[in-house]
Amino acid sequence: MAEPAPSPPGEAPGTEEKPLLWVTRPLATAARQFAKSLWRPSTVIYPFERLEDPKFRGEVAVASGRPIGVGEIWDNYRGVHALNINTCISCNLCAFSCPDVCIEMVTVPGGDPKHPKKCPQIDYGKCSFCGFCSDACPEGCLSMTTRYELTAHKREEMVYSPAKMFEVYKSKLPMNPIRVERPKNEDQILLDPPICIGCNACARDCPTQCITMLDIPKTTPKPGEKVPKRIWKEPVINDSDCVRCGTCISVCPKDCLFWGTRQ
Amino acid sequence: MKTNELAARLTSKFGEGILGVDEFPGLLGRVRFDAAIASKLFHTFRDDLGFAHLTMVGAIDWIDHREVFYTLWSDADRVYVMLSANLPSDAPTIASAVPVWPSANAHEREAWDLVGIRFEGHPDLRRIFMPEGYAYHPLLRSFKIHEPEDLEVKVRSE
Amino acid sequence: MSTITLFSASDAIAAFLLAHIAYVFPAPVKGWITSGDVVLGLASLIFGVILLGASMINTIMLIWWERKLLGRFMDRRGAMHVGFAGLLQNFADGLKLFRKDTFRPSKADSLGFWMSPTAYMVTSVVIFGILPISTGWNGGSLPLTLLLALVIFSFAPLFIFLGAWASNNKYALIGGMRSAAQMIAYEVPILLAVVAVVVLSGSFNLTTIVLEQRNYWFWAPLFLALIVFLTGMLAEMERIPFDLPEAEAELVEGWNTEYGGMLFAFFMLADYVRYLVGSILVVLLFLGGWTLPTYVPSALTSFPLAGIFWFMVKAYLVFGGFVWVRASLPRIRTDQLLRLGWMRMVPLALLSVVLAALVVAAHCLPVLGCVPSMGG
Amino acid sequence: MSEMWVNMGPQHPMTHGLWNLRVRIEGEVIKDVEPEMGYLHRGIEKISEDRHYNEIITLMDRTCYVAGLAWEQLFIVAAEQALHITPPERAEYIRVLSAEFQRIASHIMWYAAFVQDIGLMTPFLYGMRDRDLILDLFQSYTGGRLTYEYMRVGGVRNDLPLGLTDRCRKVCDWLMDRFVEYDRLCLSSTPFHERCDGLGVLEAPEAIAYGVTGPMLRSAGSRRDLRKDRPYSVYDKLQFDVATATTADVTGRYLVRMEEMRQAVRIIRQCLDWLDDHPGPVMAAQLPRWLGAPYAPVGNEAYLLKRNYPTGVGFSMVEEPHGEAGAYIVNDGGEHPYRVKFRSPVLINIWASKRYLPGYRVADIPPIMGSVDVCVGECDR
Repeated sequence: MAEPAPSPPGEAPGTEEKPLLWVTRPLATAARQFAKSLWRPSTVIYPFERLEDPKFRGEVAVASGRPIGVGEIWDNYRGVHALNINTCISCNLCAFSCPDVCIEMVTVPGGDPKHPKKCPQIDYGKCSFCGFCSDACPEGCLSMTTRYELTAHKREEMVYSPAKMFEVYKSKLPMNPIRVERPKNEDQILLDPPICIGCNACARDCPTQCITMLDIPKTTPKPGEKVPKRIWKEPVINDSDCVRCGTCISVCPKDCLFWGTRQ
Repeated sequence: MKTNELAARLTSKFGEGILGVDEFPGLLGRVRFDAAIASKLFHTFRDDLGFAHLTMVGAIDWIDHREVFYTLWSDADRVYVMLSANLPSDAPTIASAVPVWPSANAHEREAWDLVGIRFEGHPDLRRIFMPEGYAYHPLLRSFKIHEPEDLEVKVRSE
Repeated sequence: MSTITLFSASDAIAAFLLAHIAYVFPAPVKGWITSGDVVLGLASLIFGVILLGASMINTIMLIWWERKLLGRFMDRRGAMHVGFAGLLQNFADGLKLFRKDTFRPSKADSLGFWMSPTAYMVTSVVIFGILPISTGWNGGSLPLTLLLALVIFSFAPLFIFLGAWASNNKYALIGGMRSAAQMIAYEVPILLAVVAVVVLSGSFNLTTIVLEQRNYWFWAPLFLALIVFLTGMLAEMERIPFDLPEAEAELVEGWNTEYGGMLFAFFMLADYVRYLVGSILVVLLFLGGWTLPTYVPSALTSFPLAGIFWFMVKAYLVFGGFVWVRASLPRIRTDQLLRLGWMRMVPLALLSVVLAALVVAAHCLPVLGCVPSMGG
Repeated sequence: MSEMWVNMGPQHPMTHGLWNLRVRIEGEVIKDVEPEMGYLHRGIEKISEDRHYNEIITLMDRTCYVAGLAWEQLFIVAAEQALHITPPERAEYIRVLSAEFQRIASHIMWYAAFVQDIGLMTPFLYGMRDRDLILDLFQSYTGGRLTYEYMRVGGVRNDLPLGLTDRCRKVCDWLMDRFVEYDRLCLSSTPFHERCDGLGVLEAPEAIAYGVTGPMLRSAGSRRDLRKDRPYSVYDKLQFDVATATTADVTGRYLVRMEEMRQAVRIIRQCLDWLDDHPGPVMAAQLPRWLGAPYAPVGNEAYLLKRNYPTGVGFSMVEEPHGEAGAYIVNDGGEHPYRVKFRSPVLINIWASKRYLPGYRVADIPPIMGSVDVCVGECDR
């Protein structure tokens, strides 16, 4: 049972100051605000006055007596994404990290015909602007801007293709400058050598080209196993370049790559 | 009070009704009990042990059985304790805690609605979130999220 | 009076029109048409149309005035995009409401449902016909104008309750009943406060009451009565803090919950007509009507239509006071409202009647320089 | 007038959300009430079973849309317990800073809506204006104004930007002045007292029996505050008082919330001082792979069996602005929690209206239910 404690002094503010008259204080408070906002109320005439306009921030701050400007650090806003197609490495991490499954990797011109280049396409009808995709982007090419106006007449217009997001990028909007602290990740992609058939799929599809197929002397085939008449190759992953996107795992036909910690 | 003291007191009172008292991070312990002694156990906790505040009633579907858990708070000891009982999946029934803690009313309606636990003696065991006449208990593991057409039909047919 | 009045102007227009129309008719009809009765009738009609237009425009301006004032009290701007400083915003809103479908709930009573907005509107607007706006700017100078105005003003609860009951809605019904109780309760203090004014001025005629304030405005001796009258008017006009009948927090929209489109616009406009009438009554009874104190330089009072100008300025300022109250006070409860009315306002009003009588008596005391012109 | 049932909701100005209060009235006197919930049920507990721990944080913001960071903290405390992760201390202080600012924002939102319920619209705009400053602060370090997605299992997303602490101090000073203004508009107003004194009385023993928590319980004289009674995060290192009142009515709840805002400012100032003096990491050094920033795909089903993730349970109770929120997470060793159960204080506080509403008048419903601080998002989940 809670101890029923009397209200200590100072913990119930306002009770000690009794109103002088019925309604004088509220009337006076409203009148004070009236006098204050007579010239410049602190509301914003939105389509005409914009918070992202630096001149305007100061004006509102001064006029309304606020301690800090309206939208003073506007650049951190998580708005529409800007995509730099040129530096995108098609690693898929943004699509994987999206909790709402609103990112789809679509083909953009620029890749070679065998391995088309894929960039994210975002459906803003589903997007929750959590920023996980831009946090996950290893190259910093997918970033969130201060653009927040997303109205459209059709649902299809809410789907932003890579080209459209590239235009956002080219419009030089302020990018979100916050860089996320990435925790040290000891997990790596490891290889189960006996299963590998050296098919080169992982090295071919690696977005950062950090996998090289090296000749491995395959000296001791298992007894009874048919030895292929070609040179054994095995992927070797350059760990400093690896962005841990897992593409190699998903393309491996024999499931011989896996996540693990190198002892 | 310590976890082992609690275990000793409860075991001396209920004997085999108490299946065990586990250590639980951040809590006084987790008391696993037989559903048959639920009502008596609740009274003991409120009247003898001073756990006046029932904070949470929930249920977990472990596929082969279902677990009901209650968390209680004692103002004197400033500590939480969790009670948990395993119920068979085909007849998940336990005595209601409403006569002991009135606040169990909404919690138990929620547990019935979402996990399908029947609380005997509850004054008003209706669904609380899902529509009346809804066919599923959505927090069961057998309920899959991506079946919109199926849901629509079931609701309409009621 | 040599100045052109609104009624003489209407009379002239009517006579002019009839004189020109009469040519087309044969002689007996012609003679009847140009007779005084027909001219008077048409003149009344023209007078009514002008008055209606003026009152409607003023009402809509009043809405604008409230929106702007309330905005500043709340640290925002109010209407500002349509027209200069949002002056035309309410006309745009009215147009929008006009285009909307008006419908009736299927189980509502047809006659009551359709009748009540119209009747509410009419009984509100018709008061303008007898309010003296300035010298010569009223329809008829009846001896009992004040009583007539108050009587018409108090028709409203009837129609509110009718509409609320007819619309077959629980919220509306509760709101209607609250409205009836509240308005009836506040008739008494209002009439008592008015009695104080009548005692001091010695007349029920509004023009006389204004003219009697040539020495001093009545708010000074009758401050208590002014407070009572303002409070009562707030209750009669159903404004915060006394807007229980349409307390939107519990009753959605109170008695006009089921009304939409133009019917709602009727209710809303009629409400603002009543606000305007209330403010005008305060100006007439306590604030000297269209007159200004004698120490005001004559340049301020001698320009054309100066009386109407100052009258409207006062009325709008009084309404600004109502807006100020709305911006600072919460709504009170029905029982508290009735308690305030019967327990506080009625005794205060009685006290103010006594004060008025004392003032009259003091005027008649020879030592104070008897002013026997007081009283009728 | 005979008795009748009035539906207040699901779309009604009193409800502040989407729920239905069925009221049986006789004349204007309430005889019985029957709250009906579920209009906003989104199945957050079910969705959570299919999401990574960090992805559930996006749901937490939407659970209570006026106290997102408080619910993020609730989930994070439980999840870190279930996953055996210890966050760095700086992250804890930032979380407390955020949660307390969120408490002020939520209480201001409550104040705005509550006073509008009793017919006064001016404080609504004052409140929204002042809350906007806090949202500006949130935006400047989380990037969001309503849904923050800021806390992560193992820390927070990013450190505070330069100069933020000074800006926070300015806002704190300014807010303290505004609280005085709020009191002048309400507490010094006789009509306010007429409307609020002695309404919705729920004494402490009954409140505890009915499971009512938070400011509603403390307004009855109980000193129960989880931040004191069962300190989580770094609340045991901070100085503050528990706000209480004795009247157990609407005015008491107003006083408690107002005082809580002042105490929150006090906590925030201590946090700011600490944060200024102790730079450091805001993310735990060691995290399981699927919790790290790149949420890479897990891999092949065959190798899922190779994983060796920790199992555990997490139980947290947090003093959220509306009351005591709870979370119980069962981690069976997968990327997704096996079961997440949340306790919503609002659900219980609303449900207890069967106890504290009957006997009052219809006109008293808005102030009483307003003083509960209803947030249907967390009630229905």
